[in-house]
Amino acid sequence: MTATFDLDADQVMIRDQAHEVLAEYSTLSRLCALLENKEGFDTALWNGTAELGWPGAVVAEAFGGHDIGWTTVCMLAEEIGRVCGAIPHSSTAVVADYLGTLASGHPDREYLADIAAGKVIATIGICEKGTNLLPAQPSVRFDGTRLYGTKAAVAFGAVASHALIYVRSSPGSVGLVLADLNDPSVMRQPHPALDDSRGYADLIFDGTPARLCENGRQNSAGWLLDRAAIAYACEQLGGAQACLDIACDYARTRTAFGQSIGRFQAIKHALADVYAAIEIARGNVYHALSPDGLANLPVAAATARLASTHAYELAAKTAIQVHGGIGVTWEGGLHHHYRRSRVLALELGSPIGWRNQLIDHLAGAAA
Amino acid sequence: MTATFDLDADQVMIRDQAHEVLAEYSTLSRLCALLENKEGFDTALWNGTAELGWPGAVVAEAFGGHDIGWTTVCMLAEEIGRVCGAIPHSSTAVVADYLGTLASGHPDREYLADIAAGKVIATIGICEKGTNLLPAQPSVRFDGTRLYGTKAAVAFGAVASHALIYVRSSPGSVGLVLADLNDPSVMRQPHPALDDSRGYADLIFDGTPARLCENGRQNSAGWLLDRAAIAYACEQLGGAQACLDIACDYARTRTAFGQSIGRFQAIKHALADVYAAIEIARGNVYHALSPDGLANLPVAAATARLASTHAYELAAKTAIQVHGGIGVTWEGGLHHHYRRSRVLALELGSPIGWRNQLIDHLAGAAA
Amino acid sequence: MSTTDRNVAYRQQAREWLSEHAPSYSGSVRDGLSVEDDLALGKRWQRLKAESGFAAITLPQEYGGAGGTEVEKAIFSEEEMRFDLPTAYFSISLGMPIPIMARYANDEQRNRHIPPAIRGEEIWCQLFSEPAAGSDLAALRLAARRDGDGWRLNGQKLWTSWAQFSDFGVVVARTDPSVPKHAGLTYFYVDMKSTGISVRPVKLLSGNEDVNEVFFDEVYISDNQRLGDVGGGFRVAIDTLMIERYAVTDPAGYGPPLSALIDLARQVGDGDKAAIDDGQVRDEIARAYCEQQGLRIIHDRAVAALARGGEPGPEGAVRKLLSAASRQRIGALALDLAGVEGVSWSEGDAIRSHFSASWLDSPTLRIAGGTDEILRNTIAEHILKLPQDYRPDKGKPFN
Amino acid sequence: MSTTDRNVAYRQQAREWLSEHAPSYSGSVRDGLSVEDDLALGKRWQRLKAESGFAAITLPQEYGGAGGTEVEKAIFSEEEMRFDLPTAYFSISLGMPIPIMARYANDEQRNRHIPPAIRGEEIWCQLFSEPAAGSDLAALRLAARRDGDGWRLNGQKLWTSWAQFSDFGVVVARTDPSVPKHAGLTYFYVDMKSTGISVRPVKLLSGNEDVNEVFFDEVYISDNQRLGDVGGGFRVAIDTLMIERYAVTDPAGYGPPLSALIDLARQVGDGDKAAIDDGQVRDEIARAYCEQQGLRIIHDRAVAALARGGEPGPEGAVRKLLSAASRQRIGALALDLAGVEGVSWSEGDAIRSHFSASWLDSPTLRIAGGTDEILRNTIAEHILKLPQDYRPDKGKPFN
Repeated sequence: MTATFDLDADQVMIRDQAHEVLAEYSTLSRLCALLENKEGFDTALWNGTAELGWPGAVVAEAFGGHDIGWTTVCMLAEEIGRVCGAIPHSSTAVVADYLGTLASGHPDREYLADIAAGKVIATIGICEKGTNLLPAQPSVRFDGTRLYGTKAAVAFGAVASHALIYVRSSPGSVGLVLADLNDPSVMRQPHPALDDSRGYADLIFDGTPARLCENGRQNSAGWLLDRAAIAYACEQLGGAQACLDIACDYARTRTAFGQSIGRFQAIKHALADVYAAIEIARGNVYHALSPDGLANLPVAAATARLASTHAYELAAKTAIQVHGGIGVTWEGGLHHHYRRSRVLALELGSPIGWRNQLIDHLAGAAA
Repeated sequence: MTATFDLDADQVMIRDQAHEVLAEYSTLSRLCALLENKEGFDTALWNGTAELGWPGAVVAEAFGGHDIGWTTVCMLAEEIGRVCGAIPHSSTAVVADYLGTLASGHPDREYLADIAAGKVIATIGICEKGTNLLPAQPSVRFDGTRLYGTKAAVAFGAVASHALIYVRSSPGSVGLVLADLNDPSVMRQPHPALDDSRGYADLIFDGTPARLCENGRQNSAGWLLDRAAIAYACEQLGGAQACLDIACDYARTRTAFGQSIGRFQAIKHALADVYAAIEIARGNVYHALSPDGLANLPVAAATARLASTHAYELAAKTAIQVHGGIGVTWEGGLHHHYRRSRVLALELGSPIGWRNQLIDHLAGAAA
Repeated sequence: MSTTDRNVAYRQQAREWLSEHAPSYSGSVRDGLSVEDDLALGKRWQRLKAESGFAAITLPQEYGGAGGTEVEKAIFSEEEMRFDLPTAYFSISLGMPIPIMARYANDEQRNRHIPPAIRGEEIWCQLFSEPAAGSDLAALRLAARRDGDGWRLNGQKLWTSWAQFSDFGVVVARTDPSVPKHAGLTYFYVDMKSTGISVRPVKLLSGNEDVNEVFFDEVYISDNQRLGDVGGGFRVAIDTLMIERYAVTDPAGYGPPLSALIDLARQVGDGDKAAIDDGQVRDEIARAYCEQQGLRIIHDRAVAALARGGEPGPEGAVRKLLSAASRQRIGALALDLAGVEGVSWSEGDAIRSHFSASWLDSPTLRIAGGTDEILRNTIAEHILKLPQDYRPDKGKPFN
Repeated sequence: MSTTDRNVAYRQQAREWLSEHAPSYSGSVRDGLSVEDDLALGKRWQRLKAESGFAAITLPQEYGGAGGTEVEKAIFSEEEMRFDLPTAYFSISLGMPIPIMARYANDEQRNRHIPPAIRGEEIWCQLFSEPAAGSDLAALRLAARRDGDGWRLNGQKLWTSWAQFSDFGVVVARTDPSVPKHAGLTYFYVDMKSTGISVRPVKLLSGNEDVNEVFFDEVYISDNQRLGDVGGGFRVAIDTLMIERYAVTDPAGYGPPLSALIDLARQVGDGDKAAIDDGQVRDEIARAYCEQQGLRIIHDRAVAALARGGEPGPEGAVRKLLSAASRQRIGALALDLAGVEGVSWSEGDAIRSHFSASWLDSPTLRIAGGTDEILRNTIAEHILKLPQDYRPDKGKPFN
């Protein structure tokens, strides 16, 4: 099947390493265990990837990072998505990417070294309840030196060391701050969720010291969200392709009514539709990683996100349907993709919000 | 297959007569000819049904009508829909139905006798361009005695003798008038359309004498539209069932790859989905004809219309797809249903408008 | 009194009885109960119904049934469904195995088994599906071989609802693998406490464990527990699946009512406008509303047909096909409206009141009791009279 | 100069040439032309392209082709597609029959036939489908029997594009009905002016008449017009369908561009708000935009693969599957937005500029050149490696 990325020799090596570490740690039994033990993420896998330097993938060499580029980060996200890996790779990479855009004197840039060293696990808390992407009045207030209020249902909030939070500051003003979640003023309330392998938590700030973490862009949170959407789209694409591969394998081997079920058009055509959705998502992801896409980020990010969300959700539910009974069992494991496909569609804000971002831009351009 | 209506003996007799007259006149070759000769409707069929007294079906016996009830009118609409009959049965019945609700002294009631005698062919011109059902500012103006302006794309406008038109009168006021289309002040501009068997015309009024035709209801035009939607839903239901029947017959007899194409799941499942859509539409139509439905007319009419529109459009395009090449030929004839399914979805206003009518009522009720 | 009047009176009587008794067995009373406690509550409810003449409505009074009509059964079901009662444990037991016992068992067996099942003291399960025989039931492998006056059963069943709580079960086994697959099956009933039977609950994606694997290891069954002829088991199995002439089901597929989605859409939004004013949301609600209303009317007409002594028609497949897919779609939409907080879900959240639980469980609904694909085949073949799929194993010996 | 640079330069050269010449042959120049006049214009355009080295870009220069690469062909096609030129009459002729002649005919035949076809002086059609052989091409019946040194053809073809304007055609006929269906076919080319050939245009639902029935009544063909072996016709037919390694097509399925729908949605509404602010409209536009952008990127990557000497991949089926269905959906939506006036349509309305014409014609797109169902089978079997459908006629004699 078509690969998303045209890889150079270094990237091929990195991907092969990724296959190894992911195959070792991200097994079905471990995924089931993660839902049951409520640890919140796959510590062993995270440590394994940290050893390979993934957290520092986009960090400049000056800070001890590998600086191997955004495309490589996204390629790794695809590999993680393929095995439902339960680690905050994308959010950590996006935070690192963002910190790299801060003015050179900004103190938060110091965290880049910690990220590269694997000492920081980062997440993002931007979107909130409802269908808009950026809340007009973020629920966490920043008084200039400290944070107050609750950010609900932050993915990996239970396990991350730091979170980039979208806050309101002076009346009418909004912005980003990087919060140290290990500060004693932070309470983390576990937030039970459809996919408990992603350590959702309500982050309750009560006077947490912080400073503005702005890179001078007019809509820094929107920019961050767009970049995150692209990394997430890669995870979704990997997950979708895995579901298709698993379902095709099953359809070729499972028999009913005296023949392999893959011979029934109901199965064949459902899987052909999944293939088509994945290829469309792949095209949009590829575009979002291209210079053209990056130059028109809000549109490219929205299309990559919408197409990949659709592909992953369709692939996950179709894979279950193709499997029949075994598809809905705990041990059958397809529910990991089914859960993941839904939470990845929500963590960066409602699909309705992304739809609106796309159309607002298209209709504006047509105006 | 399930019948829509529980019929009494009289209705069975009427339906059997309907089968005969429709089978005689509404043939495929005549339908093709109607698209080509631009006559605008099936005169012979209309005369045949007028002889049977269909135009007076809802007219009181005092006016020479048969007074056989709204349900019978709708049953006949279903039969007409089944053969793509090109006559203004529904609109004439709806106008007669409306005139019957006028106060007893209203002069327009006199038309009831003409309708019953088959001398009036009636149509309705309410909706206009855009997605709302009732235009806020109807394009035809009524100055108290005369009409001015153009009502565009009125079905059967080219052939009807009278039209019930939604007009604006004094500033901010709207209402219905019954216009004599044979008055010399009326110009009828043929309006070429997807289904030219329905005589679309732009009706251009330039001082046409008229009087208000209001029955005292607060929203008489909305009420009229709801009643029309139910009759149309029956036509749509009949058309949908015909498409399903034709497609199933073809699927049983046509062979490809050494077997009947009805054995392929792609065909079977597509037709099963059409069946499901039709049964849902049938349930909603039946509800709209029941006392419960009539008591909650705006919701019942909207659901009957939405479900039947969906069923007919799905059935028509699926029937073509099942037929393959022959399905898209002129002589194959399925295009009559395909065209009809689309224009019936539009003549009474955009499906988006009906969706809004339904949700506005449901959300209001939930409030 | 006309039939119609009698049915109106019956509904009134059912309503009054339910409004008096049901609240003590439903809703918040069940919150936080363990499965075992909920089952115990259910057994008490079932006994009360039996004592009041509302259990097994269509079964004869001599066995403890109500000796009523299909319409009365439908009416009571509709009314009972308005409460969230612990009836699920008995739906299989009294829906299929017990009516089959009433049809196929001898007098002694009927007298022994039917009354305690109707009173809820004993529960029956239906041991049909296997790992390699789901949609294709006749492909089942569980073997029964002759042993003296009886039979020895070896093999495995799967997806058996409530087997873990069952006292007895009906089971289809392969008694002759040398003939074509449908011809080599025989039907028995079995004491679930027999030596050699072990039951292992299967955890489903939602965490529920209402279905089981059941293993048979040299399980002995007397030949007088055979129902129907040797080799005639497929026929009895089909009878079992068809014996409920009409089952009342929920047009919302047992998910949250549509009004809950409308309420949600009126409360949340994008800050500028409520989600109920979004056309995509409106379209989904309109579609679901039309479907559910259509299904309700189909139901009413089926009950009316029953009342006239006719058959309810084959629309059950349509109902399941549409309501299952709709529940999945509506569930996802509700979570979309919630935005980031749409991820929320806790094990044990009730499907009726939590869209996330409804969404998570919905794939099960699209598979259990006939997959979407099998339902479409059923509609196409039985209603539309299209030809059966190609079956390469037709007429060939099973082994 | 690197390959990339060469291709950039080639695109620049194509653009300049087109911007100079195409306007006189496209757009409003074609408004109101009869089909005959439009064909004549098309023939002049084809001759001009041939004279300028832009016709039949991948065919050898010795026959009048440009001797160029697949990438150059794709680049020129992309650029040419920006104009609304009368090229449709030659798409079959130069896309399949002529390349097949270049592969299978002898030198004399190539020299006689290829150059005039490239110059647009002669048009070739492809006589494959029949009334009982559409998706199932190998079921064709048109018979060829030996007659001295040649063959006599009797039977009927259907769906033959541009047969009414064609000078020659390639034809597959059954030469041996006693062997399995794929094995009894033989491939020929035929002079369309031969005695015994009659062509009857088939009117399609949109009123278009670009396809035909072609009847063969004792039509004589010399054996040297046979291409490939006797009984080897199915192979040559498949070669014909595959010979275009890559064909540039429009992601909007040749319907109106999506920007036209966006413009429409900004102009119309319900009086209170523009349709572009309706979520259902937004959802449909977003879906179509993602699809079209995805298809564009798939195209770019296919061309890049060609440029590297690789194969373009099998995504053509995805493109046709999605763009045809999308055009039907988008067309219907645009008419919904127009409300009552959505019914408007006049015969001859251009598909590119009228949503009603685009909607009306869209079923043809979902059937011609591979139905949706065949395309899904192709994806499932060739890409996903799922097994072929059951074929009961496999290996059996045709008659």
